[in-house]
Amino acid sequence: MQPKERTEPRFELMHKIMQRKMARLSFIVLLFIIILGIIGPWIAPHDPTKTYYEAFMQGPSKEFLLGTDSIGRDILSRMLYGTRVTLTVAVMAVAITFVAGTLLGVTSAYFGGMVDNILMRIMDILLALPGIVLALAIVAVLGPSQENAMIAIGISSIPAFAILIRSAALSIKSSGYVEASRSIGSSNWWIILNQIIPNITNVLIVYTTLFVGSAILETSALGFIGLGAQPPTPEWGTMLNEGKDYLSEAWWLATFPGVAITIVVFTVNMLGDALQDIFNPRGGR
Amino acid sequence: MTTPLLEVKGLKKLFPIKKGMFQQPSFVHAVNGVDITIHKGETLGVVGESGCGKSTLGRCMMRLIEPTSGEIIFEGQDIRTFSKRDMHRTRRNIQMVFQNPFDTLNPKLTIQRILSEPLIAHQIPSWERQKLIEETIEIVGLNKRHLSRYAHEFSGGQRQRIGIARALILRPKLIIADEPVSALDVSIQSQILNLLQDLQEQFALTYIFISHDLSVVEHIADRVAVMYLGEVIELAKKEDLFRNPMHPYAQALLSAVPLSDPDEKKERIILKGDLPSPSNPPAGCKFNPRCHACMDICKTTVPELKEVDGNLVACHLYS
Amino acid sequence: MTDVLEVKGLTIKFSNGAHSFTVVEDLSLYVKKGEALGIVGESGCGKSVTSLAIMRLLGSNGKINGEVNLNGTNILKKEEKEMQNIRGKEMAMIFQEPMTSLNPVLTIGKQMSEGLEKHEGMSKAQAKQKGIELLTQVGISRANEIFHDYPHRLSGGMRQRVMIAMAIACNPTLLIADEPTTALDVTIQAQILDLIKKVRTEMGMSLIMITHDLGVIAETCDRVIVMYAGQVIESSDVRTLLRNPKHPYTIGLIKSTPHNSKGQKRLYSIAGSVPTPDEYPKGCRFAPRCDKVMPVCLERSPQLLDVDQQSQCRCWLFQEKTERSAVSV
Amino acid sequence: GTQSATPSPNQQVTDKPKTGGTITVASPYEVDTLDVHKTTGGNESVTWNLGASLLSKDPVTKEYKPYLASSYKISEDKKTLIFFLRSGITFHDGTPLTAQSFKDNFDRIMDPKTKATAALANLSPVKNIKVLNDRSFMIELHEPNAAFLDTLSTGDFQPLSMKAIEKYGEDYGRNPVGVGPWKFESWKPGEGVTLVRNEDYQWGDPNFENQGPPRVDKLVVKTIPDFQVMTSALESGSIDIAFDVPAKDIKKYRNNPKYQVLERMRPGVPLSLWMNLTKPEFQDIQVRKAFNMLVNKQAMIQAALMGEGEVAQTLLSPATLGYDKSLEKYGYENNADEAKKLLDAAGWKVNSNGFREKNGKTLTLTMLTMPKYEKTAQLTQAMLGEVGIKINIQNLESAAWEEELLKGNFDVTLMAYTAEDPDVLYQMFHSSQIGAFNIIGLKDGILDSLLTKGRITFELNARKQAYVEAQKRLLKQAYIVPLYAERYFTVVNSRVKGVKWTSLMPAFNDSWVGN
Amino acid sequence: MKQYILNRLFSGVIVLIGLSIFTFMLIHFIPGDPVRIILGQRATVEQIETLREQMGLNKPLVEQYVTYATGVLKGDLGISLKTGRPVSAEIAERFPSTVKMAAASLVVAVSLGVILGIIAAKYKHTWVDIGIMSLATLGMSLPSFWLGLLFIMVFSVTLGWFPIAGGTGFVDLVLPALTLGVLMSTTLIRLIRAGMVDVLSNDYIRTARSKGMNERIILFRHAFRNMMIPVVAVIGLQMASLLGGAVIVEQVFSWPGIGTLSIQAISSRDFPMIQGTVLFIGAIYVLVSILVDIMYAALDPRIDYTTKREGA
Ligand SMILES: Nc1ncnc2c1ncn2[C@@H]1O[C@H](COP(=O)(O)OP(=O)(O)OP(=O)(O)O)[C@@H](O)[C@H]1O
Ligand SMILES: Nc1ncnc2c1ncn2[C@@H]1O[C@H](COP(=O)(O)OP(=O)(O)OP(=O)(O)O)[C@@H](O)[C@H]1O
Ligand SMILES: [Mg+2]
Ligand SMILES: [Mg+2]
Repeated sequence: MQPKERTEPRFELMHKIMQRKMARLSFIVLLFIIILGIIGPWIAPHDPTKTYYEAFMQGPSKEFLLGTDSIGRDILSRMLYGTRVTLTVAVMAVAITFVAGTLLGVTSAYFGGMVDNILMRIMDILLALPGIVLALAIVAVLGPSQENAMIAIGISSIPAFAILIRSAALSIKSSGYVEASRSIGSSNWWIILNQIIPNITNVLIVYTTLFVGSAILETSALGFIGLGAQPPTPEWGTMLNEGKDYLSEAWWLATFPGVAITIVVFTVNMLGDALQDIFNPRGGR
Repeated sequence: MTTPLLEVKGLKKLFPIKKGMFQQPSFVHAVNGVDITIHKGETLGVVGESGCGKSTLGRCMMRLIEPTSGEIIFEGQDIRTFSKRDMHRTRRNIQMVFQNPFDTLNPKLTIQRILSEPLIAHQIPSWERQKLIEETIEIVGLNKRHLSRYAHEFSGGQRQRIGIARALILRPKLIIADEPVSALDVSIQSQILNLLQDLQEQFALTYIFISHDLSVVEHIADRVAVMYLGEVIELAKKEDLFRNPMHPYAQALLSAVPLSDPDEKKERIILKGDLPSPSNPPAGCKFNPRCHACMDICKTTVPELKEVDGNLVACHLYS
Repeated sequence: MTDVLEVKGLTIKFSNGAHSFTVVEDLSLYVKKGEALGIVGESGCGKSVTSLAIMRLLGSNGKINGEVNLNGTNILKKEEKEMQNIRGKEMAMIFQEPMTSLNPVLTIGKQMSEGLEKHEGMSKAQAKQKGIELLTQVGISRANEIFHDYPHRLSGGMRQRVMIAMAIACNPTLLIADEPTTALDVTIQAQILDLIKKVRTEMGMSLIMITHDLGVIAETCDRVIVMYAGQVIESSDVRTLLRNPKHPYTIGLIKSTPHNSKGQKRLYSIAGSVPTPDEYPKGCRFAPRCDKVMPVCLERSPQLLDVDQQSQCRCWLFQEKTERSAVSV
Repeated sequence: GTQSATPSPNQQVTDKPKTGGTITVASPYEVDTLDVHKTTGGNESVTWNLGASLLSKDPVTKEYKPYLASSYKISEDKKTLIFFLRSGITFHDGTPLTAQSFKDNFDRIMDPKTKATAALANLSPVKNIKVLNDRSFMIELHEPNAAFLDTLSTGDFQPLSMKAIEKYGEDYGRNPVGVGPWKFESWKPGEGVTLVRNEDYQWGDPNFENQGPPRVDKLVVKTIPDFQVMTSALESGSIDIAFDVPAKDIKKYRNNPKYQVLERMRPGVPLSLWMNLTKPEFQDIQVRKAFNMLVNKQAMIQAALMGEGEVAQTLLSPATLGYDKSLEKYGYENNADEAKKLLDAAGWKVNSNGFREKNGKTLTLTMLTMPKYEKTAQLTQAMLGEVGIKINIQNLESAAWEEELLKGNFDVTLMAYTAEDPDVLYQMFHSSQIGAFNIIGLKDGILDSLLTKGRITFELNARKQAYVEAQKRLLKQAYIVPLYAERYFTVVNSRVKGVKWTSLMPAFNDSWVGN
Repeated sequence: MKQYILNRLFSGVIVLIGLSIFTFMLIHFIPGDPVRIILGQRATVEQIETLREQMGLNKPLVEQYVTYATGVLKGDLGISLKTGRPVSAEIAERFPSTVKMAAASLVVAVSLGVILGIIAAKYKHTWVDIGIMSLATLGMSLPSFWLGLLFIMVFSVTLGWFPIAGGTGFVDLVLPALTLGVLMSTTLIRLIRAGMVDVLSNDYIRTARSKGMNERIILFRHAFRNMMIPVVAVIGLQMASLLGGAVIVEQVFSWPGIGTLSIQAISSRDFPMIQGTVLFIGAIYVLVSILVDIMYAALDPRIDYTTKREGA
């Protein structure tokens, strides 16, 4: 039999994303936003922390394309600078969730029994604890800052993530190739690293994208308790929070960051959906 | 007689069925006191209906699951007493081939990596690995080019060859094959059976061949154990069993095989009912509710596995 | 004898996205009243797809061409609404997987009576009575209790009996059984085959039995069609096929079953593996595995032609013999 | 808006008052308990109407007028106050108000079992209360304290019915019984409290025209913490009066005949930038002066209050006794150039990175703040940043902010302090209060004596003068940077007439519902 | 079944104990001194110390916890530092309005979820499906207060349909329930669609079709219940979090629920109240998850809690 043409798995994934209309659009928009995050500081028309005393809370104009905020800073520039901050916070938060959640979920699933019981009870406790209490506590211990907001968001989503990963890992654990691997004498950690983790990557990728979306949303909610980025660092969630009291007087304050957040979360979710679809052909397309 | 390669004595495996935290658990008697000996170079077939404990027996024999009680004597030593290290070493000598070639190969790994896994686990030096892998892959009828591919790029038969290569690569003495061909098409099945037979000759392998397909077992096995509800009810030389089964269950089993000649009529014993639940088996001979030759004693007394005409059978008819 | 079912030139295509492939090509068959037709072939050759097409139960991505005449009318032309009145009433089907083919959250009784209520216009009580009768007929003791039970409490064999009871409930003229025993143990398989034979003769139904086990065919069927890679490659009555197979694939298949090579150390085996629909070779689809392959086999695909009174075969070996007569027609 | 120093005129009463109807008021503060002894705040909008105080303070002149007391005397040593009660006053449950009631109330507060924590703090100047006869009693103070009169004019020491307290026990907070113009009817937690007119009320507050029972049948006090919801409720007509409407929302009600805006300066210390004087940077007056000159107060008002506030050049807001227009000249004008010179002179030179540096140390300060002052904080940060002072804002939730503040863990902070009485300056700046509320660690002997003088002087004018002097001292030394004074806004639907400010909040003794 | 519930309750209690210890540790790490908050700014150092002693806050943590825990065992959640009333009474008072909102939102969420989810599944890969799913994803991407404010702007201020009055009557309930319901439904729509698509590809659906059942019967009799089995868990979790208070939406609409109570407790460092609300929310979580399991058994006859296999 002649060898079949093979595409590298990595490119294949890219290819599959590009095949789907919504996914492609989302991917391009997201890419665009990431690029903005990288080059934002160079293309921003103003200093994001500079106050223009003569221009407090002005609507969009030629000089200030998206208007100014209540202390006279250019919203466009703040948004451009804020892209990087916002995305970093979300990505780092999810990274925390990802590492801890995967570790806990896989360990729990693989070892089962007592280990599983204890870990899952702890997850239960964390799940039953209102997120805001947890967030406050974390900030209390570590002090308020953007990094700690990240940590708080990261930690508070660990239980949900770990439980999802656990159930994914459980189905892999009972698969034939794990038993086969045990039968040839591979060690537990070898099996976890080489048999289980590679086979939950699909699930991991999908959940991670979905969690990125909610992490961004949570950042904006954490602004409520002053836990976001420390001023004058521009960050979308904080900007949205600042602007929400002025919806009727100055719609542009909240609208632009709000729309930006929604777009990012939306595209990330769309991408997550597409990935889920790609990895699980039966459930979707 | 030579010393057996593997001897299983009184092997039991009970799976607990959890009820409540404060209640006595009840048990599934998946394997219920099995005694079997296997000699070097022979093939022992194990047949029986689904759920009768064939796979559990196979897994217990290489301590993939820990038996509840009994002895497993491999080359004269009871491996149940082995430490983790010793057991690991012994694993080199006992390998397994699994039923489902679609499920037992990790889809994320190349064949190269799948085959190197046992070598790494048993610390075969890396310079020897590649040689072994290439050698083995050719032995099972594939070639080097296939090594860089993933499992999904192979047909069922080819995957099963890879599964066999994985079992073979450490050059074990005993291979436990748990329904290795039942997921395969008829035309592919014969290829794999031939391959297994060839390998047996080439490497002086000993097989425990688990299957529910009697014609396959008839073809490949030297001796056959018939299991029913966790117990061996007949253990006989293949020729004897297929010509003249003694246990009524074995008789029924054999007569149930459809014949591929429409004119060849035979007396068929249609069993009543299904396999009873292994957690709540009937008293006496476990087969008695479905047996066509059931006597009063069968309902009360468990028959023992006894030698009759050189074979073993557990039935009151022969006492 | 009239044909209960006549399928002509059935072609089935699947498409996913831009990509489309033919899984069954130009398949014709007929089933006479009271007759049992067997279809054998290896996994993936299109047996199930064919039976689903006959029931018009293929998913939306399957495209069917050709004719399926049931009792003289082409059902491919019917509205979905009309089909709903035909399915279960005039033709019924038993599926391979008894474990998953029953709805786990509905009682056996509910699942049995809904067909009776719909097709026979029975009341709940009548349907129940009939349902229990049917369960008894397929050899389920305690039919009264089982009627109210959920599927998960039944063993595979019992479930398959329930499936059969459901299928024969409205006395269909045609019963299609798609590998009804592959998932079952031999002893249970024997029970089920016995049962199918019994109800068929009792009720005078026509049967299509799909399987990959020649033994099952030998036991239950009158005529057989052998499929390979989406095509019918041989068709004849059971005895002829088993005693005197024509097509090299059929020959290989029969020879490679362990049962037929008793006493031989090695089994006969067909080299290579079954192609999937997207890699069907040009020419004869069996050619790459065939031990009697000729140059023409690799180039042109043979026709399914009569070899003798009883059988048809799609093979160049037989093509030559009959070519003249084929040309003259 | 008018920039008057006095509370804006109350509603003009032109029509003839009517009786009947319901007034629905919304306040953003959650009511915790209606037991004034036990409350930690937030319930004044209810308890102020339920009860009455010994004295009533004129919101404009700051004069104390007798209310429940018909008169009072202050002893020579200013340590004893004697009160004579009006006759015929009864609690809502019918029990008569006597001197003993005050004594019993006092004892209840003092009893640790009551856990009357906040009230206990309010009464801390009191040594004892002695009943002289049925209608008069004597309050003994630890030391002279003019500010204590203010406590007596607030709802904090309103008499509660001891009979009701005994009857309801722990549940008294849900069944309050006072002597005020309104009687308690019901309470739905989280939603609001319903009060009904006290028909027996004949001991009218001297600040009101109507000395008898209120004209309106019912007064409903709702809790609506969210301003968006509050304004939406106001506009939909489901509430008549909104308390504490944010400055940013006021403009749209100002010129709308459907509403009337009642406004008042927030009394006490205006929002200020507090410099931690224990830090070496701020021990140099030049630096403090420079800070005073660097802030653009008008811009802050614009940003934080949309212009609805007043530049503060003094340490008491115009609504507080002790404020004097003449003090404004001691304040500092925004003058960045001058400030730079001062900083240079103090040795804080601009380095190559653009930051001020002295002896190798850059001028980097931590500003502790809470979300409420976010905008002002950021503006301050920007303004100071322009001359090379680096401010790191640390935004804390209010409880945590307060704790850090009291621990002195800050370089600068933003804080306003609401207080009716100028004695607040004593708490904030007297050296004896270091470790308590003198968070900036100010030790200034001259100031201390002025503040003490203010505390023990009962005569209004003299007292005012003491605080004017104290403020002069604070301003000259540039110990603090006053920024701006906020206003309280109450928006009233025009159908409700005759709403009047008391010293604390609007009250409804004179009010009625029009068409 | 009874035995099973007992077991679950038992492990639930363990979770609650863990939770209470955890919260107890946590709140004592949060900066902000309740004594200060209670006494207000005029308090002297001595007063603060006395009160601290009175409240037992200067004792070792372990001792404080033991005191607290014994109280809880006797059904006493302590006295709120802020209102001076029993924590349990405060919670009990707020609970009805929380339940009201939870129930209303759930009705909105489930009806939207079921209707739109099934429509999307039925018309999968058509524009209807893409439209519904995009909307659902959009809903998931909206910050919750954003949607709430939008609803206030549109339905309350501009159209005047549902004036918000800060009460808990029907009119007041509409908008918050709609906000929460819409937000929650986004997850449900997606789940239900996926579940429906999945269930419709099952063998037993084909069986039903082969019996000639019509599409409506197939959707509602054969597919719906099977589809709901995995969805019930999510609905349960949503229900639990709603009963624990939807903090942000409650704040946006000034809804006096448990969520607001817990937030107020935190900001006023009302330790017994924080502890009480956390425990209460935890208990709800535990109870709801037990309820979900019971629902599972009701929906899915295969689930039989009297015997549970180990492993597998
Ligand atoms: N991990 C387990 N926990 C509990 N019971 C088990 C477990 N594994 C197997 N069993 C039970 O033990 C009995 C024997 O199972 P086993 O898999 O050995 O049967 P088998 O003969 O291999 O059947 P099959 O032909 O279906 O593979 C069955 O009743 C099964 O349900
Ligand atoms: N819904 C579908 N969409 C796309 N391809 C399909 C679909 N159903 C079946 N096929 C393909 O059609 C071919 C024929 O499948 P079919 O199920 O008919 O095989 P079969 O002969 O019944 O095999 P088996 O013995 O394994 O049941 C296979 O290659 C299969 O992959
Ligand atoms: Mg098995
Ligand atoms: Mg099939």
